Amino acid sequence: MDKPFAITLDPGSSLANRTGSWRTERPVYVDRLPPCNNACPAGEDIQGWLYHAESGDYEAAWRHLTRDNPFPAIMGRVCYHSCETACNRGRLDEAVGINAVERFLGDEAIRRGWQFAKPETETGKHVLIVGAGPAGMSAAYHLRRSGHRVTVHEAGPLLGGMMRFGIPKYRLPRDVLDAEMRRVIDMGVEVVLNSKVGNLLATMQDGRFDAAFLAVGAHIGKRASIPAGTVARILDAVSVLRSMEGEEKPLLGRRVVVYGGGNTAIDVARTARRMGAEPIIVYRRTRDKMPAHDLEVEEALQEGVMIKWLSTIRQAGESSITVEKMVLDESGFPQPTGEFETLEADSVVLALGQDVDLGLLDGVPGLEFVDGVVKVDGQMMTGHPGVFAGGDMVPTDRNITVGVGHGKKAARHIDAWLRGTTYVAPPKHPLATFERLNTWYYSDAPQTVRPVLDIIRRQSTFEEVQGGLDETNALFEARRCLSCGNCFECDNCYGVCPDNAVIKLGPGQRFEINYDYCKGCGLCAAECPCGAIDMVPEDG
Amino acid sequence: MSFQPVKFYQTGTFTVGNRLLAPEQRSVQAATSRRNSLNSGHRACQGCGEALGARYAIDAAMEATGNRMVVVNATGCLEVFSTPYPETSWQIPWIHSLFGNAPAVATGVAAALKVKRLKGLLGDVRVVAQGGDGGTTDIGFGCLSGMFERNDDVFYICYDNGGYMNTGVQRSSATPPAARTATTEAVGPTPGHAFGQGKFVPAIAMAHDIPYVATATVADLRDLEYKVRKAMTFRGARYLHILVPCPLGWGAASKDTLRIARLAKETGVFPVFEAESGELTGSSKIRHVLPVEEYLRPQKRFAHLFGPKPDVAAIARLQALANRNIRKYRLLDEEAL
Amino acid sequence: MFEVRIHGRGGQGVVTAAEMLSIAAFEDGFYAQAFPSFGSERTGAPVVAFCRLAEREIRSREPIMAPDALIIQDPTLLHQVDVFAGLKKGGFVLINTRNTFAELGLGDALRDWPAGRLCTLAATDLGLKHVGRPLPNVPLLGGFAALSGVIRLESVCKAINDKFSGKVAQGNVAAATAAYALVRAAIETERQEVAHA
Amino acid sequence: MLKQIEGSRAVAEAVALCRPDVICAYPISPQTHIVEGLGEMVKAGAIAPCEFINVESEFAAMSVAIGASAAGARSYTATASQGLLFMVEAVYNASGLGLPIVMTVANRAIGAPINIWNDHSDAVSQRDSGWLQLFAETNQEAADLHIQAFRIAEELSLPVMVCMDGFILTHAYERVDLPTQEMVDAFLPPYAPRQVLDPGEPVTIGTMVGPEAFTEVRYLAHEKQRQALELMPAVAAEFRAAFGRDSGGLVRGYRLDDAETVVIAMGSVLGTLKDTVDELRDAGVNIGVLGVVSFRPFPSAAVRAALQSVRRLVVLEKYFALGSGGVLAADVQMALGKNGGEIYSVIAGLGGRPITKKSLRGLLEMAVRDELVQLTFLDLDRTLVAKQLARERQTRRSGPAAESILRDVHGTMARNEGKKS
Repeated sequence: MDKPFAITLDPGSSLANRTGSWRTERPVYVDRLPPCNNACPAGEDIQGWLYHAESGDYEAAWRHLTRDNPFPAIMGRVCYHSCETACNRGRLDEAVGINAVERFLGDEAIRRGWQFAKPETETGKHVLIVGAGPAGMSAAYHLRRSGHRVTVHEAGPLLGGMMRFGIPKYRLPRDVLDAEMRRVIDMGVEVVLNSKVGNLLATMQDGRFDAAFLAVGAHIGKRASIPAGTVARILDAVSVLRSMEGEEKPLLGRRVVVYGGGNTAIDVARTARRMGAEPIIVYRRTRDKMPAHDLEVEEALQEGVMIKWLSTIRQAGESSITVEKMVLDESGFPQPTGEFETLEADSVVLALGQDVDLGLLDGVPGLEFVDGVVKVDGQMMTGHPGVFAGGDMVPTDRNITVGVGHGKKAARHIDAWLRGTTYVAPPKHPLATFERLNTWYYSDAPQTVRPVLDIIRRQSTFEEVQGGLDETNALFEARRCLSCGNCFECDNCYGVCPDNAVIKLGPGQRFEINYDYCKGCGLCAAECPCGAIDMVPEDG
Repeated sequence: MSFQPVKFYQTGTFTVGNRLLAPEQRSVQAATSRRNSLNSGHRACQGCGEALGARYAIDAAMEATGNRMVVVNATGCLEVFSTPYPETSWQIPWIHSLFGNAPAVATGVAAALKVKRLKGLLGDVRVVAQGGDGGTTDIGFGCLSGMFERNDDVFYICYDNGGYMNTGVQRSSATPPAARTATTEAVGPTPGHAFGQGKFVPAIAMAHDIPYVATATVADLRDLEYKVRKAMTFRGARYLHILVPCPLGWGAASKDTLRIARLAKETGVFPVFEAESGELTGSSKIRHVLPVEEYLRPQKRFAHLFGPKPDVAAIARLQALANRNIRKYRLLDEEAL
Repeated sequence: MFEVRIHGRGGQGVVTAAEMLSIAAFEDGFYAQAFPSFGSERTGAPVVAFCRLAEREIRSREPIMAPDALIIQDPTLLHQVDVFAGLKKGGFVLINTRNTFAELGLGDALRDWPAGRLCTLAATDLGLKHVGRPLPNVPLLGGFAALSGVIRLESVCKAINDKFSGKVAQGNVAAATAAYALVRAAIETERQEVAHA
Repeated sequence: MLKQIEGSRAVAEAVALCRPDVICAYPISPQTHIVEGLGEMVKAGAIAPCEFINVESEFAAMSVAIGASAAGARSYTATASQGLLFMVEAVYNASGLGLPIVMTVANRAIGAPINIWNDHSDAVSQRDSGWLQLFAETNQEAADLHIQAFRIAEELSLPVMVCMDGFILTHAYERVDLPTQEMVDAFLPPYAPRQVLDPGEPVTIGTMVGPEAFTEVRYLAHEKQRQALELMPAVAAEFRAAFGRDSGGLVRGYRLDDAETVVIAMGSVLGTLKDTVDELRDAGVNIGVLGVVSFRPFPSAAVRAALQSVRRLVVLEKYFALGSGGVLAADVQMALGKNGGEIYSVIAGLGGRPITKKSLRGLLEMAVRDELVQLTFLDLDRTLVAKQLARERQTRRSGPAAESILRDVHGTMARNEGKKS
């Protein structure tokens, strides 16, 4: 074409004009720590595995998840999911049902028979693990993954520890538990059941162990001094729950009084309900002060468990107990009122917490104890080099997720210790706060409600109360994730740049800013849904 | 509305793209292969809504026509910032003639292309004309109306930023009431642009009974692209009126361009709808209806309404106008009401 | 050069008459130039049109101020417009009327005119009769062919067929032919009267 | 083929022979018959394929033509007077963009006072617009110039305005020889645009050009006008060879040999002038006529060559620049420089005032006697203007001049009536 001078121009020639020189601030892609990840006691990369689940690649999601926690099917049932409490979506509509998706992944893995890879190389080191509960089995898994030989000594006849003896079947079906335990064993972890370690140092020496991880849990039920008649049947909760696993079910009678306000109290009451009893929980404070998880309290109430608030047991008779009414003082502590009431009771189950059996540590030098548990340092190591400890036997919140987290953490440090190095956790990104999100971009979508077993069956059977998600709603739920603080390739920055100064690098590769043309308007940062772009002043 | 937005709870409904969507569900802007009809290096202000809107719309039209398209541009910011000799940002066949004649020039282009097609010299090539609100609702209005009533095969896009921004922010017939411009200063007893003036050209376009009229904002890309795509399925005169905030003229932060456009829609200040042959066929519903203050406050052109003594009466009148839009264009989901 | 001026009212086909006259002249081998008195007159207003005929190219564009012939399509104009302005002495005058020149009160003014130059014709009646519309212009052309002898009736008919088609053309041809015959007869009568005088 | 035909119809048929692709029409007297004729032909399928667009204004008409031309269509429109002024912005734009549009201007005066009759105010007002402006003397030439105009426009990528006197030519029935389609096809090749809006080869047309290049752009546009001066005579010669007629070119002389006095004019008045000059020649006056066909570009060299030994010039034009004088006269003066003879500027035929041989003869006789003043208004009613001027001297605000003059004119008529009765 014979183009007239100046009036007619070749297309796209403005590339010669580098508008990047207009910029006083530059956009920079960042990664932030999602609040769910931050809140997870097991240190799961929740956002990371949800990312795969969103794509429908459940195996990838499961494998990503199990890098941190080998028990998603268990965790998806018994975890009290502080991740969901922390979830930013909770401030938008409802938190993402992380726990439900986790369970879906765990169940899917069992259904499909996904297995953990065996280590490619063996280190030749041998680690003793005492206790096959959540912390112990978690540590076993992680250490085995690192190529160490692992032998677990379990005092009881079955694997799982508190997962089996503390959690009723209706919350955690045993086939699920067994499947996830089995999978760890299949990695080549050696297990010795019914093997109570009485003397740690001796056992280590005999077995030529290079290190030990202790996770014996807290199984000794606390007693309260209740004046009791001779025939009054007073049991402890842990024993009751444990005996549910055996052949001989505990004899609780019709009218069962459970004393305490923790999750164990609820578990026992609900168990009793399923055995045909009419349980009543006696708790000295109010519902909002109750340490038990509220959802469980709610479920218990639905199932017909009675709760006597602001009451303490003063006396236990042959077929009745006497309770005293309490009031809360200004600081929230219960104070006696002198008012008494009599309740019929065939048995009284005490659920007042558990103590640790520290007998195996007798004679181990260097240890320190506090409040009946072993002190460990930041690397989960006790005062005795090479002896690490975790779970309920160290100062901590006592729940299964914490135990699993301890197992992972201890395994990392044990691994480093065995290699003569120190494990240094990578620095955490700053938190991805809700304020950094541009929530406009997230469609309104309430949390998926999981199916719940009908009430008649909940009152009479040990069938699992909470159902799982099916694939469709698991996907839906996964996709409710906001991906707080980390680019999920929504293409917004790429789209909203008026200067086409964002380069899309392709699937999984994210984006780059083309600073030749970026004028620094800040639209990409403002319109980034997940707050993964910072505007940084140009050097003046 | 026949437009079924992609229901995708994490992101897909509103974001530009998403890795999880099937390629055919993704927006044109999400594709690495997008045309970038308006290329980098243009001289639009930081955060320019018009530059963004133009690329959105023209890229979508290019996609819809398989790149068989010619664009006619009225004088205005878009024209000036995109084609200062010796550089042009356009990567398409593009012509600028005058301020007030883009619709007519487009008619001529369409006529020429039709004749060439009939002569077998050319396949089907479509025509898009575009201009700002000054070029469309004021000086070019006669030509626009003529193009409409003849039902010429032209898709006209108006980028509405509510004033003559190219010449230094003067009032146009699309300037909203109470807005401060260089010719409606925020002084005197009734500061800013007068109430009861101005016109809403989409409604006038509808009165021409042309095949398709729609409004959109630069904040809702998917809706915008859908409307462009839809428009290109019709023959005859079509009109798309896109709200494109102007950081300079509106006195807003450059990063807030899309936020303000969103607020215009969510407050009902700017109704987003579509119409066929003069009849309203669908409205983009407000997600979370907001008071007009939310829209007004981030803009310095309305700052005089929020001084030490807020102009409650003016704000109430603006709210009433928004309410009227909500009723008239059915901007709230009936189920939600 | 032979110059004709046609007077009439808007709506009477004055301009068309001039144009048809030029076409007829063209058919007869003349150079011809027809043009209206340019105006924005609407129906009913006095209108003038011109036609020049010549043996060679007509270059002048001035209005006809000294016509060789006048065609007056509406006799009521006689009292409102100076239709005779500039008329060459002895020029042709054809008026659409049922009356005679004397009855129109024009006897005195055109007293010195040679015979065979003045004629009246009830052209509107002819138009009504043959075309069904009160249009005098075409019959007058037929009459003018007879009166002036400058153009032939056949050429007038050709011009009619150039401008009109179908029944309108046929009716106009009939009207023009009838007018031609009437004017021929009138002139003959006048000649005989003069001869007898 | 010889036809006795209205000028407008002749132009319409000539344009049709040029196979236009896009025609835009907006009614304004005295141009209307042209587009009416074309509209009928398009609708009847006599021109096909062709888009005939009834636009909403002259501004749109030119704008549609701009779009069509830029997209590679042979584009045509017609206008006059206020219509031309209404499209002025687009007129300049078309030439600035180098689009070979052909437009007929049926010359008519410009108001206020509104006046529908002929003069050259409209076209001459666009003398700087960058269009080539050709003035037709007869309807034959008007028809021929359109055929040449498309050829010239497309060779140069410049728009061409063919000017013909409103009513005087447009509404005149006269003999016109219209060529056959084959002849025109042989003369005018299909439009091959210099630049075109084509998806296959995208370009940006109509950029913003700043001080760094604007002078160069304008210089190149001027240079193109100079190229037109070379091209037009060549096209006219080719036309003569093909069609056997003299039409177009730059200037055309009449009886210039040994002429001491030459009248220069444009358009249809040349015919009346030639008749007048013949009369004067018969009376022994050595006088001739020079018709300017190409007003823009102004053919200075051709004018100079034609007027080498002339003693005096009378430049007669149907327009003048208020507050300055004759525009053509100024161009002629520039062309001749200090070597030219006496130049008398005459303004005639404004707003349809008839230019009669009688007046012309009187004028030219005075000119030959060198009795003319530098600027003469032909047939000006001096009594009337003197009276108005006197009134205005008395009171600065005497109302609109046009109305006062009308009052005077009617007063005069009433008095005359009174005298008559």
